[in-house]
Amino acid sequence: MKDIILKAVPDAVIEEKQKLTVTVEPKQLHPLIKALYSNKELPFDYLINLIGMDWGEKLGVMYLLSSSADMSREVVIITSTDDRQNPLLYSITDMYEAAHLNEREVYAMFGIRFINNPDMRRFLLDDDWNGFPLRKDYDADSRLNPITIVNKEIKDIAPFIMEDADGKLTEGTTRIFDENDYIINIGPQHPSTHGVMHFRTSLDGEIVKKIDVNSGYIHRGIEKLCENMTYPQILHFTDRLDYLSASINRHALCMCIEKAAEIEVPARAEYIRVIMDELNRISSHLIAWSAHCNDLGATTAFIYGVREREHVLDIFDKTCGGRLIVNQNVVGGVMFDIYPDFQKDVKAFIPYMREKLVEYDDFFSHNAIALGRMVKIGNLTREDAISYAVTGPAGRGSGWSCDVRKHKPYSLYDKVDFREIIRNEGDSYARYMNRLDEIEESLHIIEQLVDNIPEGEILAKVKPIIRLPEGQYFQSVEAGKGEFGVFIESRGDKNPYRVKFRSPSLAAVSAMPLICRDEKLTDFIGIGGSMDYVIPDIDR
Amino acid sequence: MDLKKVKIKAFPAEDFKDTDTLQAYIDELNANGTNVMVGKLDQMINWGRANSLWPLAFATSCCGIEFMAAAAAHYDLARFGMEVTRNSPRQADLMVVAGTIVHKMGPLLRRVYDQMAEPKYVVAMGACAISGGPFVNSYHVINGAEKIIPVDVYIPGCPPRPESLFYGLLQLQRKVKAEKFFDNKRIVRPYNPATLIDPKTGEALDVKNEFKAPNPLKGK
Amino acid sequence: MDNVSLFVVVLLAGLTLVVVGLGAALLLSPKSLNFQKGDPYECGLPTHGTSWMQFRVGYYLYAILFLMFDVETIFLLPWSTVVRQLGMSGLISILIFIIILGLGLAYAWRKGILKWT
Amino acid sequence: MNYSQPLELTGIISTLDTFFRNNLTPFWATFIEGALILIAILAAYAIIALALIYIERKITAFFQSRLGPNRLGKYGVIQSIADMVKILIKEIIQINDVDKFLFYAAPFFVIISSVLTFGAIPFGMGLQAVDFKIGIIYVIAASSLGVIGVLLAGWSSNNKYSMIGAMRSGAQFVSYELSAAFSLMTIVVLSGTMQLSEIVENQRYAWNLFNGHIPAMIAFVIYLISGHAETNRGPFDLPEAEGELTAGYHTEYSGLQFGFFYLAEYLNMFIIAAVATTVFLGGWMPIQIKGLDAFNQVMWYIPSYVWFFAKTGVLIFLSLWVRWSFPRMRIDLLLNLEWKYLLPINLVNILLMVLMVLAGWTLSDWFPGLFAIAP
Amino acid sequence: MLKFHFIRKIFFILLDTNNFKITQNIPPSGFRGADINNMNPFIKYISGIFTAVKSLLGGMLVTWRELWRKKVTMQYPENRDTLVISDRWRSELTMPHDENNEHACTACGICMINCPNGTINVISKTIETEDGKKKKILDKHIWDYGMCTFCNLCVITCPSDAIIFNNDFEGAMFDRSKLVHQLNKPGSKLREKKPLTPKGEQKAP
Repeated sequence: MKDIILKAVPDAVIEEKQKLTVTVEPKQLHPLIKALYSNKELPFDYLINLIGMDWGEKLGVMYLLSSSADMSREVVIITSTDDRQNPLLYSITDMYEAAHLNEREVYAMFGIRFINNPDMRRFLLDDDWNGFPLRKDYDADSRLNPITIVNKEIKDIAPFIMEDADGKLTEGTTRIFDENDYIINIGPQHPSTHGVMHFRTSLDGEIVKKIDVNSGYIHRGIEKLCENMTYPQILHFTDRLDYLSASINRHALCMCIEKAAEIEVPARAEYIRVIMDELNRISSHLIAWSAHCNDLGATTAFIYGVREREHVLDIFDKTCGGRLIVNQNVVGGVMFDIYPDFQKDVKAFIPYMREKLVEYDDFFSHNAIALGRMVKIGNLTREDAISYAVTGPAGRGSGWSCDVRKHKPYSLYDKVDFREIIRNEGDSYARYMNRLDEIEESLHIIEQLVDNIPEGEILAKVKPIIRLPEGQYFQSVEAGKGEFGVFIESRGDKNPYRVKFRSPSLAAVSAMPLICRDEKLTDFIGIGGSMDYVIPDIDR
Repeated sequence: MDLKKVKIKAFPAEDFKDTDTLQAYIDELNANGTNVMVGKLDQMINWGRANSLWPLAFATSCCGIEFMAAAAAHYDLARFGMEVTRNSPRQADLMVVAGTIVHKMGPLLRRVYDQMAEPKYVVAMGACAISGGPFVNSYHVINGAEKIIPVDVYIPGCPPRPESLFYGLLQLQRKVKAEKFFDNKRIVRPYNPATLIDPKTGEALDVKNEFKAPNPLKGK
Repeated sequence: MDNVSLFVVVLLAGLTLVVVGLGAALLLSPKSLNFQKGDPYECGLPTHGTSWMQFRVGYYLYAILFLMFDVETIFLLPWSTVVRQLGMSGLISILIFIIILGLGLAYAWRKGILKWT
Repeated sequence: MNYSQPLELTGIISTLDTFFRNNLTPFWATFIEGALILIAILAAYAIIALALIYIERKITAFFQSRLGPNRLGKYGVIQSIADMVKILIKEIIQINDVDKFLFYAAPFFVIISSVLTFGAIPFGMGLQAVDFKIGIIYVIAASSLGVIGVLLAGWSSNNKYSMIGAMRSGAQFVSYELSAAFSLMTIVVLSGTMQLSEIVENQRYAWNLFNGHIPAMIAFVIYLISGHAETNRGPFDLPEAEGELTAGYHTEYSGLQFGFFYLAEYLNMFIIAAVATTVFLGGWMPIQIKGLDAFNQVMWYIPSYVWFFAKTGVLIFLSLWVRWSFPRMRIDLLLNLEWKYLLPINLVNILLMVLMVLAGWTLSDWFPGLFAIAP
Repeated sequence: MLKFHFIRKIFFILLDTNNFKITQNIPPSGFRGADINNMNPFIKYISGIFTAVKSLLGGMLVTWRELWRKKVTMQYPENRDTLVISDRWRSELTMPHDENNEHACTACGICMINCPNGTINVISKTIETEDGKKKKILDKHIWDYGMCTFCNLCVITCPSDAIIFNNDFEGAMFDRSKLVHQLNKPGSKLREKKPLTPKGEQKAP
């Protein structure tokens, strides 16, 4: 791999950190990534994360790339610019569709504009937002950005910067929608956008012509908040990202900190964590199933799904005193030990859930109307899934083996037996079935673990104030919606210098305009249900 | 009106918390004196209103899921006659603000609230909607829905469990039952004007006269 | 009372319901005004352009087909009451009628008009 | 044969009629009778609607393993009264930029359509307001007025969701109206009359559903499906598809105006079930077996309107059951179902029925001793 | 050739029963490229109707069974007397006081420092004890119910176990200011010896 890198860019700085890290000049970034992307043996075609950075004097971007064929191979590419007034970097949207929204987010947060990105509007923030919040010199004076109660106009005109063949930069604008388009707002206050997503949809009769994703209606600035907090304090934010996979997200952050601080987690804690994760995954998939059915108009199915989920929540409630936001994982172990009847309750739940899965099949999976609404609707090919970085049950529905638990095993996942559910159709129905199958696999994992929880401590000895050694740390887990990643850059303080979360839902949403094109308005909602995104996860 | 007379089924009146705030509210309403006939009519109308609060779930994040859980089989909002969730604000009586309200969402919240038909009530569900909760220090979070719209009942929790939500809704029923129908007090609503700034001029909006005056921002 | 006057009574019942109901509601209901209340609701955002815009609907051809068959219904209904008296000749004459219409439907089907685009 | 019918209302009605005729001038007698009928219809309309709203909410809850409203009165029976009180004094919002006249006219169409149809339903012996000779055509015509209301509501609202909802409902309604008409026509062929009271009378010993066996059953199923679709209820609730159009054609309606749409939706459900009962299931006629006088007498002790509501109730339950079991259709699937399945089947079915009637293959032809068309 | 997309889909999915085995790992690709063109369209049309009706009836059977099952709804507030909320459920932060109106809070402020969003405000005052030493004691321990995220950091870091969460979930108020609680009771003072709740009682199962 180093050969490829050095062949493409001879003066790249290669370091072996937690991951292979390459630092290049902005001009060389595109050729380097192109070389990695197009190499035959192991194409680095999966953009896991695109992280904007402010190193004080320099502004830059970090790319975490991986290969769809072998997800354990990862490379970090760093590039940066000195110009803080008008920072310009090169876009990689021509190779990775996933980069579109990510680059727009970096623009909103850091003010870095990307050359050759066709749509350089701000993502998450309003167009007239003063300042770039994630820069270290951001002025948080509330008078600059007052609260308003008057709707702002949403601009249809997207600026861009293009570089032509001789390296000349030209700025221009494009229209997102035509003058005469019939544009309808789906969201933010809408029953079926799974939160507060805003899809501006142009319709041709009933048929969706174009979708413009507009997000940020729940952007809470978690990453900025993290920079002023100690590591234990950050933990509670992860629960509130993808609140349906609260425990799993928190597990990721805990593991990232533990890895950096070299804390050994007791075996009992690991077992509890994995059982809780899988229970959480079941509850997440149940909500996904329910919401999907509800989107297709089956309210009763929604009620059934939530009913089964209550059993999981009861276990959570008794274990850690929270139903949705569980607060279970802490750095070095878990906060609460299991309660005496934990095993009994979990073991009662497993056959119950299996029985209900059969009922779900009778009720919905075979239903002629439901099939008409799902089969061959919202097709996402494997190539597109990789390019848009759609992971999780949705990505696996397109035939891409992308289960982090298999490819980059963490915690106990290399010790338990489970199968990765893959379907090749790439339609709504494949995604739908994948979720139901994954519930079954999760039950299987829990079955193996629940009787073997070892005795012992639940919490390792951790210093009262945790300081991570200087460096960059990554950790990915398989959350309910796909690969959830945590990145921490530490300067050795008790606060992180920069925290970034990879959101699986962002990828799912960015693929929506592609898979909904030429589908009917009704199916647009159904496809959204099958992609199963959680908006606070995207907006952070 | 004595608060002891406000009856909620299966919940003793003395068990309710925060009775003094409600008492103060009633005293304010009663300042003009009340007519017995109107009182009876009021009771009938309030009975209808209190038991038929159709919610509009302004669900932005985690609390929205708990709201859904409350509507589902285990908790069942329908028992209170509130399962008819209306997605159009025109038909809803109660707005459940469940989740964080951020700067970008503020105008929308206000618009949806404005478009609701009278009488309308607002419940702030969860820490975020009450005060900004975990994100209170963030640059993009409005510290509580009360900065945008008047809130009737605050339900703390992060997220509150469905029973908590029910308790809050019972509190709201109490408040609804204490109101006077032939009284226009509710129409002019209290605001926190300091935070509402006209984006064009940068001045504070005069919200007190907002209902009487034509839209100052439409430029008509 | 004859049927027509009863019909008028029923019609009046409907009118009374709406008029009295709406009148009472308009009289009794509380009102408030604000500058956003009258705007159309579209997920809490201002509408983009007008709603009365030309846009393609796929139902047009269905409406034409409907007209065709609705005319048929009008012919068939009186026929159906007397079909017992008409006997076989009634069946055959209407069979031709139905076959022609059925062919029309089959043609439309085959031409792909019934396929939503 | 005359059976004793202690609980029927015919006696009271005719006593009242003679009382008014004897004591008042013909004009005033007619006037008072008309007023009484008007009040009776409105009362029945309101009570049935409120009861249906309660029943639907309760049955839905049971399907979903919930309890449903249970805090107002015993088992929550007065829940819908609270709803009515509330909605009556809810603000009616004046929307800017709507087509004012049409916007306010829409609820009129919807309500009047359902009241007109409601008036034609024979609820029991002598309990029918309008009994035209062309009853079936009247029912079809009056019920199709409702779609005008829906279309107007959606179009005049100046709201994109409403607009799409209205367009959908237009396509849906015109399509399914054909099926409804054809399947009713199949029964007209069988019973040879369009007058609803006569159709009921003809089914004294043999319900049309059984008398016409196979074609009648097909017609029955098709009528239920298309009737269900005409009322815009799930799985055919596309015009108000909550998932995508927030509230569909009535997004902009508030207060009682919305209440009327809500009311009419339930009443239409009732009307479809009632027409199906009348046409296929013998209407208010008790179960009668030719020759078994004792049995028939026992059946007649149960008043006719109880029979009617029992049969209608079963159909309403069926409709709720279907509604809460299935996901929503998509518009093209919906139109496919109509134009590629129901309509061709219906055309064939009607010919089949004619053939059967002419060839004498109905049950009453085969077993005249048991099922002869009465009287 | 007439087009029967919809029916074709349904029919072939329903024929291939393997698709619906939950544990099946192999993707159901059979119905896509299968040999369907040889089939008589009319048979396809008819059998499509039957399979569709069968599947719909199967769905209706599930709801029918549900109609007669015992309902799972718990009835708050009717069941207030019997309602069990799990002991670990975190609702209100409280400071246990014993019968002498004494608590264990030493006003060290660790909870305040550890709170991620400033929910806790510990106001201390300095008094002079009898032997002339200056001592910091608790004046007000203020906790904002409406802001708390229930992350439990204050409780687990408290060195003297002075505060715990209780599970009284009925907290809705009409007034925002009513949600700000003062945890120490008026006139209470610091307990001299052992804490009221030994460590572990709250956390251990």
